[in-house]
Amino acid sequence: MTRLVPDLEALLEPVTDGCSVAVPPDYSGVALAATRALLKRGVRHLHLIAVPQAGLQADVLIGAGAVGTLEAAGINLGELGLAPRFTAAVEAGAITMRDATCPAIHAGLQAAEKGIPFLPLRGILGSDLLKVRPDWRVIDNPYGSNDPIVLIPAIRPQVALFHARMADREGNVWVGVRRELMLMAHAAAQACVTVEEIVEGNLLDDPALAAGTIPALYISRIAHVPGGMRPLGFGEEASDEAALAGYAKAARTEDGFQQWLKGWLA
Amino acid sequence: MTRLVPDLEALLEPVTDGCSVAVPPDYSGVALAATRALLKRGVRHLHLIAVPQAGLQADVLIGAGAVGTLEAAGINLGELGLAPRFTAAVEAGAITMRDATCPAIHAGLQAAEKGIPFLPLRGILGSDLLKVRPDWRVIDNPYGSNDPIVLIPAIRPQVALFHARMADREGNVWVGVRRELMLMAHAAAQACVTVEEIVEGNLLDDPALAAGTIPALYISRIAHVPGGMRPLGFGEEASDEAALAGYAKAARTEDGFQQWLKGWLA
Amino acid sequence: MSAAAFTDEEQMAVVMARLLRGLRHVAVGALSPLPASAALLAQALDGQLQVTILGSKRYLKFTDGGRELFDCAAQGRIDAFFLSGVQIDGEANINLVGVGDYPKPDKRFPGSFGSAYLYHLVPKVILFRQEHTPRILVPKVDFVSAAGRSPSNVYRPGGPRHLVTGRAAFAFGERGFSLVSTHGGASAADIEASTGFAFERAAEVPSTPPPGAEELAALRGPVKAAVAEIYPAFASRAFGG
Amino acid sequence: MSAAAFTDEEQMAVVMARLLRGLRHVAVGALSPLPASAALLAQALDGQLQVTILGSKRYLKFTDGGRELFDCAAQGRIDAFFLSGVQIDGEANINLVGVGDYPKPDKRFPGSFGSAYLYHLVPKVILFRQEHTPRILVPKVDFVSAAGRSPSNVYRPGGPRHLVTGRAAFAFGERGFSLVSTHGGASAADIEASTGFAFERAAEVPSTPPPGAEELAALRGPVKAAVAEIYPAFASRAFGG
Repeated sequence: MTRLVPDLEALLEPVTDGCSVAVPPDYSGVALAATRALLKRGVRHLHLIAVPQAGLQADVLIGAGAVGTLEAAGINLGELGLAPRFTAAVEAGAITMRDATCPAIHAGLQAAEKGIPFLPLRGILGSDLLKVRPDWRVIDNPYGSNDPIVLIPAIRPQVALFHARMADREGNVWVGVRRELMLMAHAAAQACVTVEEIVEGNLLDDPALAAGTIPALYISRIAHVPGGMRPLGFGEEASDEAALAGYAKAARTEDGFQQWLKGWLA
Repeated sequence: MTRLVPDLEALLEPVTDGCSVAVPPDYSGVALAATRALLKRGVRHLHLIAVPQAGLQADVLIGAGAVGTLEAAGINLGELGLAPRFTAAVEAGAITMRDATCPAIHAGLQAAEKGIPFLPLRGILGSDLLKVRPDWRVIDNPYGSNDPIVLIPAIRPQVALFHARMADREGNVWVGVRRELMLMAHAAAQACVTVEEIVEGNLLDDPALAAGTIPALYISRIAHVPGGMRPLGFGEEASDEAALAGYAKAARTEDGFQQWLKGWLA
Repeated sequence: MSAAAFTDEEQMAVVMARLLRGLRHVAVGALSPLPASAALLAQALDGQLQVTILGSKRYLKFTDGGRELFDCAAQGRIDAFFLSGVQIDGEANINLVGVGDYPKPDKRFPGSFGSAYLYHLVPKVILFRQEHTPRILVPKVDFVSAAGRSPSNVYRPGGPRHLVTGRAAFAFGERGFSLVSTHGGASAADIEASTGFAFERAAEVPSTPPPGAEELAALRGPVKAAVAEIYPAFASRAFGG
Repeated sequence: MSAAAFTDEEQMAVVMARLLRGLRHVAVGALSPLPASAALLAQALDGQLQVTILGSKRYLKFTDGGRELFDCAAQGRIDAFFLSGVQIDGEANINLVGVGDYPKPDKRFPGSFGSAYLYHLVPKVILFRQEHTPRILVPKVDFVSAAGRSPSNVYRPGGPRHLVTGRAAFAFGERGFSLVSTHGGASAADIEASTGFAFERAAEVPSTPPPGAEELAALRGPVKAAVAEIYPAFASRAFGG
């Protein structure tokens, strides 16, 4: 019952066309090697869920035409500014955008984690997000009086896709303080993970490591892909700023992006 | 702004008469030395919240007449069977019992953690718990149709009281996989913690330890009390089975309990 | 093999273990040595079964605190769970709170724990109670900790499927309990006399198949050793051989 | 000290830092170098202030994943937060989504991030935007990412209290924005001409007190060093000295 698979192709079998895929923010372990493999395979119509925001990965997937729907609280390239393929796609009406706010995406995943249909959330009232998200309902707080409160429906991704520091051969995955990855794995039907390292022994046997470990129960497939988040950084490892700046510059135009993509997929 | 206090008296200042206090189960780090100090001080009318169950600590507090209201999914002495002072007090109508089910207590604390008035929860319907907990409401799921679902109101303890493995001088407290302690600290207005050990450095600077650490932001007071959970066990340390069996036997009668208590407080 | 060749606990563990065949993940609550034995026996005979045992170090792989068992069940990741009761009635309602009137019962018990929730969410809940008397198996429980049945509009992927006592095995379905087999030498009439609620039964009720050699070997070998980690007193008492 | 003795960013950071006096805990969002500088300056001058900065390693002490900032705010443990906007209007509504009609705006921006939530829950929200033009400070935003005001029945412990631009400082209250002071040499009339919404002002509007010696020393010493860990380019550009 090993969850270790030999390559990205096997890892990504669950990510079918039209699949809903939850992905973490740029600082939390983005599975970019896996993203490249998805594009090589020609994945289409993804329902991408940014938890709660995304950057390079979302921009590339959108630019390559692999995204049908995007749910996110924000998409940018960090200090490099706007995500150009994202903004171009929205301005052209090329993708269906489900604008959110960060805590609503966390709350939706927590509802899925708890197997409940929704979670209430304070704030948000008065925001136009409520107009463009008819799935966010407003009810009168049953524990108050004339106290409107927003409900966020559960977000149940078919796949959670991310990169993590290490896994053991039992299928346990260590994420440390990056608990949004654990939430994603709990909420999703399947979790597909690339890791820097496969360690011997069982991560859950070490009381310190156990505290930051997603048990194998929630993990479907693991592939050993050192550097699977590059050119983004990760933990102590810095981003490749030159590569990211190169992307940001190239992606300013459709032509520039296509040329960059050709190089990336080569 | 140190949170380290010199003794249990200082630690327990926030635990005033009538205070709502959340406590963990017997395996998760029970602050028994602090409990003894509370009884020596003569604390009264506590609203004790077991997260989600309790044992020795609750039985002793109840037997000593320090509990006004008890909210719990279950109270027993583990393999030693019924908690005799708890059962006697309920049978005599001496305390107000708020019967719960384990996930409802977790959900109530999670609602407090998220600053929301309630959390929905599946199950429970048809249980007499709904009859005896009028604060648990049933609504029709706004995302379903003719789909009743239970709402659990937020549980906001004034104090979370527990024993943990270690703290640093910044006030960070390591609990490892015992995340219910972190939930309690997030949900409570104040967290008062006894610890086995004060370590040098900052727990949050170590990526492995950080994953199991409650940041100082949520901690009000820490006292260094090695063995503060005894005779209960903790982590790798086993319980003192003889002492526990001695308690279970003594507490079978009111007289036996009072004698035991006299010895314990001596 | 004579009847004395195995203990009542071994018979119950074997019956319960057989109900776990083909499942992926069974969870066992705290203070449940018999279900723990059954789960570990099923695992010993079928390496694919994941076993979670509250109170164990070795068989508890959770890292999200006390809520994880319940969240995990709601996610559909737990196939079977065991529940007991100080009373169990013919509608499969269970009572873990007390005998007599609430809130001042004649006899108070620990409380409902997770039953009110898990009974609804785990697909296969196996009720168990070694004592088989009209005191336990009552016409109607004094307090419903968790309800055996729900109206059809209630979201309920789980519920009671079996009841295993020290003397018999029942199935539970649309029409209530039905007697599947008896053990420990009990006749169907014995079971009727010692059960406080009505149940269906065939004219001829078979005897529960006794533990097989492979089952007994596993029980008295690796299962006993593993159970002893959590329940040393039970392990030395309940297993023969 | 002449006007050229400090940068516009230093002036803004000083104004914002002064608004944090006496608070316990201020949080700063991602990609917010000016608020980070202000928070660290306030901390340098008042050691009691806890500073949380998203995107920092040193100033991020959370261990419960991405949701913790938001849960923490809802628990009342964050006293102040900074928000900006691609548009800000006279009702203190902010727009982080796009200019033009939703869902196909003329110009799309990243999105609302946590604004729709934090604006309601953090007691003192400080709006900031270095560019002070009618393009930014509009009569009405095209998309309300987060609403400046709420009806009285809405649970709202937090909201906008200040707006700091590269040219002026405003307060926000029941009657909308009011001009507190101007800096960078701007007159009140300049501010009116470059602001797309109406605001209250006294007949005589004071000049913003320039950075004091202690403030500048802290900014260019420990604050610059700490900011450089997160925003090296900003740190080398924005701080004089």
